[in-house]
Amino acid sequence: MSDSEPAVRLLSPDGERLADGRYDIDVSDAALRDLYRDMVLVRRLDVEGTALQRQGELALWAPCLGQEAAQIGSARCLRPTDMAFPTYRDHGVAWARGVTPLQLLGLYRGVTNGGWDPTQLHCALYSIVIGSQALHAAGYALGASLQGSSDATVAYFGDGATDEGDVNEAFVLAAGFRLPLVLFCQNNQWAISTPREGWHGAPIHRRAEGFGFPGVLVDGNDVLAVMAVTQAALDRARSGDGPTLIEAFTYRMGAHTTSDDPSRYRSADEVDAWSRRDPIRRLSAYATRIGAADESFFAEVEAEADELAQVVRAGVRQLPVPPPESMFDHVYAEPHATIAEQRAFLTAYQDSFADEGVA
Amino acid sequence: MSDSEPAVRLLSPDGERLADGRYDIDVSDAALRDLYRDMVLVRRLDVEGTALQRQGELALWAPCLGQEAAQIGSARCLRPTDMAFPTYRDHGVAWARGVTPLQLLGLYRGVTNGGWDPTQLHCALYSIVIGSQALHAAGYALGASLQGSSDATVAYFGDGATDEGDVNEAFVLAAGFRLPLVLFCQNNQWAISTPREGWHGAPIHRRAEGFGFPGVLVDGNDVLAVMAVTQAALDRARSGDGPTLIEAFTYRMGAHTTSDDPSRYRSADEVDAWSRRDPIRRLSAYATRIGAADESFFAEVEAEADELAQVVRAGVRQLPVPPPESMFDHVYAEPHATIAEQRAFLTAYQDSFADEGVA
Amino acid sequence: MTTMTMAAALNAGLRRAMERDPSVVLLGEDIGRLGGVFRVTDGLQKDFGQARVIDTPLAESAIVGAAIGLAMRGLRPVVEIQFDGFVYPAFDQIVAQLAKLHQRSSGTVRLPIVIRLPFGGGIGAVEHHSESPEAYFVHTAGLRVITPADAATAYVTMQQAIASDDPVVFLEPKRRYWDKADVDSAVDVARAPSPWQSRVVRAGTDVTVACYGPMVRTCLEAAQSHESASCEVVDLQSLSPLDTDTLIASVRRTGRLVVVHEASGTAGLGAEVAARVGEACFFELEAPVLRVTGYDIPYPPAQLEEHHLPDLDRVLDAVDRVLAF
Amino acid sequence: MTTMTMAAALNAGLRRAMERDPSVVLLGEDIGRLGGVFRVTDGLQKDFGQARVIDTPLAESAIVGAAIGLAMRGLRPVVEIQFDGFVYPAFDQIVAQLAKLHQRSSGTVRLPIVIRLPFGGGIGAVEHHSESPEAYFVHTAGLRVITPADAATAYVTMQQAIASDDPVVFLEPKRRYWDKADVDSAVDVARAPSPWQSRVVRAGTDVTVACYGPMVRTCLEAAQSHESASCEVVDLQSLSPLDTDTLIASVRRTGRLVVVHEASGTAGLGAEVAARVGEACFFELEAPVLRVTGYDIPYPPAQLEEHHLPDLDRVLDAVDRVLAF
Ligand SMILES: Cc1ncc(C[n+]2csc(CCOP(=O)(O)OP(=O)(O)O)c2C)c(N)n1
Ligand SMILES: Cc1ncc(C[n+]2csc(CCOP(=O)(O)OP(=O)(O)O)c2C)c(N)n1
Ligand SMILES: [Mg+2]
Ligand SMILES: [Mg+2]
Repeated sequence: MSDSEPAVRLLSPDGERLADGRYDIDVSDAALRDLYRDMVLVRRLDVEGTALQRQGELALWAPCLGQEAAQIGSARCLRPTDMAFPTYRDHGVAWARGVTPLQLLGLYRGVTNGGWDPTQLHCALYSIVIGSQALHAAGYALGASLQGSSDATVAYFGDGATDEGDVNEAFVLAAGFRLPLVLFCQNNQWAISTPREGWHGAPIHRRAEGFGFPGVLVDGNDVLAVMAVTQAALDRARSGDGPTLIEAFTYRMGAHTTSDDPSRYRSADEVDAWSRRDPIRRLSAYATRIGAADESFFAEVEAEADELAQVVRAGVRQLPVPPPESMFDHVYAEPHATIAEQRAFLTAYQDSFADEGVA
Repeated sequence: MSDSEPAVRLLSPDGERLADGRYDIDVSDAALRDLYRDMVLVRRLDVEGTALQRQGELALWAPCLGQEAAQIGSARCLRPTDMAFPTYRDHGVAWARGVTPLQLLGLYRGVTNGGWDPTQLHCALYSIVIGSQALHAAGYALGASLQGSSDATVAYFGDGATDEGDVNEAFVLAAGFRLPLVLFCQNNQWAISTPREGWHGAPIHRRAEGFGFPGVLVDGNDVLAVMAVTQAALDRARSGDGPTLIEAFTYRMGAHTTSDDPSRYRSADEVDAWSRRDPIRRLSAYATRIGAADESFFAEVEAEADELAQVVRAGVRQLPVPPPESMFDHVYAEPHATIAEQRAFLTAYQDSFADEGVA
Repeated sequence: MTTMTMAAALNAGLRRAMERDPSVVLLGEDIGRLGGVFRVTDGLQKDFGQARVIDTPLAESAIVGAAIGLAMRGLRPVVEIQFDGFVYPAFDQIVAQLAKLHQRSSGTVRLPIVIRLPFGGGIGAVEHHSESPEAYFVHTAGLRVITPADAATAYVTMQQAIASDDPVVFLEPKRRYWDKADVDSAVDVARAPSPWQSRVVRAGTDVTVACYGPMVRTCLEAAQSHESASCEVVDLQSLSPLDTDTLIASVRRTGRLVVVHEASGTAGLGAEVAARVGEACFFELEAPVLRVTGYDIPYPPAQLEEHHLPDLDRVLDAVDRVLAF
Repeated sequence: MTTMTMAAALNAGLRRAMERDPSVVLLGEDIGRLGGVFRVTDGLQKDFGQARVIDTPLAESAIVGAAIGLAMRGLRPVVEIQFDGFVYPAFDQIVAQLAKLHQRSSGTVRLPIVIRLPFGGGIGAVEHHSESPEAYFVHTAGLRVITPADAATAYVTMQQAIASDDPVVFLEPKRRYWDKADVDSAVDVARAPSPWQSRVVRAGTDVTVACYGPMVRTCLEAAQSHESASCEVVDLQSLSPLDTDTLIASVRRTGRLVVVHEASGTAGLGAEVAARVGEACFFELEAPVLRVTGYDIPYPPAQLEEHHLPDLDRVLDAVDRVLAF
């Protein structure tokens, strides 16, 4: 974090409330509890995701462990008609937008390539091709601004994604059209095995200035700070002042995905050090300190998490495998001769087995 | 040019020598005369290019009119084994690298897609796909640095090109590998009909800082200033300190290409205003002022330019049209069955006309 | 009926579509004040404003990516890519996003996006300005691909493409931009025949010639000039879905087929046509399907392009060979 | 002879090539310390250093573009693209630059670049990890395209691809990474047969089955399991140049052909094979060429992929249909 303003921080790792000369936010006790509940439930969902993959119930899982404050803090600032464009790791964002845990698991179980209706939930589908969603978000924001709407748009992406042409072109669009767009980068220090530190010449948030709009660095494990800077960026977007790049400094506590073996490229010490900055513990310490929550509340949330875990475990096994013919359902919105022919072929082909009694 | 340091300038538009606190350069009288000769000859070549296109001798021409100082000033700083990666408009760069006028016209006459040997001249072929060459330059610079060589590389591109993903990815490579690379952007104010001003949020040279390396703004119509900043950037590259982005602020005095009609999108006034900042007049005024050149020298160069024009006019008409079979010559470096077959087909097909006496 | 060039017909088609549906927006490089390098969008920004005719930065991936976002917001974007050779930076957005997002979303997201792409050679241009990339898009499931052969078709199919709820790659044969034809601008597009089918543009009995886009005129001229054989010419027009029904019916009658396109032959559209007809007309074919295509080479320098591109003589040569079989 | 997986054979092939020629450098995302997500480059950075095994930023266009620059500087870059579905951001650099620069330079610039691309489905992956983009590259003049079907071939062709002075798209059938075979690591690659040809991997008399990459094992199993017909299986292996000589000789004997690949059928490689064989074996074919391919759909969710991909039963079904004709 050389060469940059210090990160915006409103909570110390021990849960003390800090003052930041630039940003502040007022959060009620009830809202604090909601944030805590969100973060705990998302973490449980995430832990279940990893476990379910190990048990063979999911094809893959991309854990968001450690990034709950960045995701919940930012996404909870959005209004219902604002739009979020998340990546494969942004389970907290999806959660905050109302994507149900089972909708979310469908992709990783391999029963769908998506899982929910982006229009209805105002949450785009997970984007897997790194950086591609940043351009969709820019286009969406452009549409909102052409329509004179006050809807804001948030594009989520990782530190590694800032290397991709698409993300930089999104910066160009954002600056050129002064888009009502928040570019929210979770710098979790790693792009699979590529460390952020040492490689790049400048901290990510400084990239924005070069394109002509502000960038801000925030402690991504501090949910209040994340909310404060996101809220400010959303306000800016709505008032027509253009885009903001937020770099949320956080850490990917888990593997890149369940297919990854991080011991090949990073030390246990590093992970340890970051575990001392855990976002949930920080929030619970603060809530306890100011009396916004107590042990009984924490126990209640824990019970809720257990329940969620059970629902998820039971539900995921019952996620329906779509029938083979459904492959042809939404290739096109309008009738398409080749698709119709191939669907008919598949049906006939399958029937031929039924005839033989092979089922 | 808001929000930025003033451009480096060593010559006023009237040819007065200025001091710049940051950069300076010592140029002998003989070297000044050489620069002047280069710029006048390149301009004549360029004017002939436009005329030849009008006469139907070229398919197209992309004039560099007005950008001679930026091109000659920068390219003349290169050592023979340094490498330049020019665009379709960088005739001054090609000239300085020893590409002959007729080699250069071949592309625009449609007898070749290239025209010279990049390896021999240390000058890559013109790049037409905007921004693509910036990555080649980065790779070349990476190669030089892996080999422990002190060769530097210069990537040329326009203001419009800074919108493309490829150019931004080149910035990423440049910063990440601390490449011995100079990223030389001629901001000629226009990308076809897209004005630079008003659209973008930040001046181009500031883009570099966001990626983690320095950017500098130079008066692109001031050949001495261009040399000073380019020389400094090359020194920096050679000494292992990494890349520099140079924004040479200049103007495209002509049409985008001979197919373009700039009256549709820019005013004659604007062009007029810039013509008062002509790079050649500026240099001749300075050279005259300090006694480095006199009328007889200017007349001599004028005569040389006339001669060049004649050579070009005569030569271009005689540029050989390659035989049809040559289409197959360099598709692959090694034998390729399909190509061999198709070549044989073409030969037989053409012979069939010869048989009929159709020739 | 008005006589106009294909460029003018496309312009008129865009204008009609924009008048009819306020959600239609255009975006691309230099399409506003300049009216596009081929002037296909000439005057539209003046008349519809900068919010509907949007000059974009020089970034093709951004243009297509933004169009996807605009469509998610309920607009119907029509994108201009300046030249065929500059569509490749947008390839990921087209192939991995535009083509797949409707399916990814289980049909909840519609992408009524048209990508206008001036394509093909024959205009004496420098490199990257004469490409025929259609096979890439035809091979990509989720896209529709269409190319009009003349001004009258261009006027109608442009509007139909914009009306389609699927993403459409709309290939404009740039060497035919200046060809004139009678255009019925009063045509009721809603009742016009479906554009997703091929059409017999010249009836004949001895041999079928299949072609599309810029090659339709070439093949018509070849057919006309053949001294003895009666050539039927089929304009495929809809490249995806590739309508081979009309073509197969034709070949069943003539027993012979020549396929013509500018793109390189290997794994080009001609291969698909030959494969389909070879299967469907196995007993009717009296000669193998012959392909007349560009060679498997990078587009050559302009002065050689006449040797690379199929022309009247090469079409006739193939017709004679298929007849002699 | 050593028994090893295809992934290990590729690793060994890379290692041999790097030992033999110091100008060979590898570059790609996560190929160094991690050894690549499939571990194909495992241990190479440790042994050859960071100057020869280069971890790159997350930017595919940059990776291929940089490889071009490295080649211009005299190196022989071997690029890893992490998955098939992530090659599209590099499409412009591959198609407009890598494929064309040798021709553009009248042969003065050589581009001995290998692009390694794990491809194909069948591994239960999420979207973008199971694509078969080969037709795009085969249709692009200036590229060579090759895919090994087993570990032994992989070991040799990897070295041959690196030795080639042309750009090679090297498709690694990722579902076969873990298949084992005997590899002769003492083989003299310089004397090995040319990789630019197809090979008969199983002799037969009744029907020819053409396939490549991941489908070779599938087709061999189908051939083996057919109860009555004698199936000849041809591994095309070299997709560009597409060597159909071996195949045509086979079809002239069997009179019947089934072509199999995972990629979508329309304008896929099977079309080219069918078109060529249809032309060359017009009189010998006793049935139309049948294609068994992926459908013309975006790759479906993993739980449906078995229905999308050709498998033993679909190959047998086509074999029976072509025999019944
Ligand atoms: C275009 C593209 N290239 C490569 C990949 C493979 N890949 C998946 S995630 C990833 C790293 C992404 O890092 P970052 O952007 O920091 O996000 P994080 O995974 O840390 O959340 C890579 C290389 C991809 N999905 N898309
Ligand atoms: C990828 C790509 N897109 C579009 C074009 C068409 N085109 C040619 S030059 C140009 C403008 C370039 O502007 P700039 O980078 O400022 O360079 P200048 O022409 O001013 O020298 C455009 C859009 C192209 N050549 N390549
Ligand atoms: Mg990361
Ligand atoms: Mg410019």
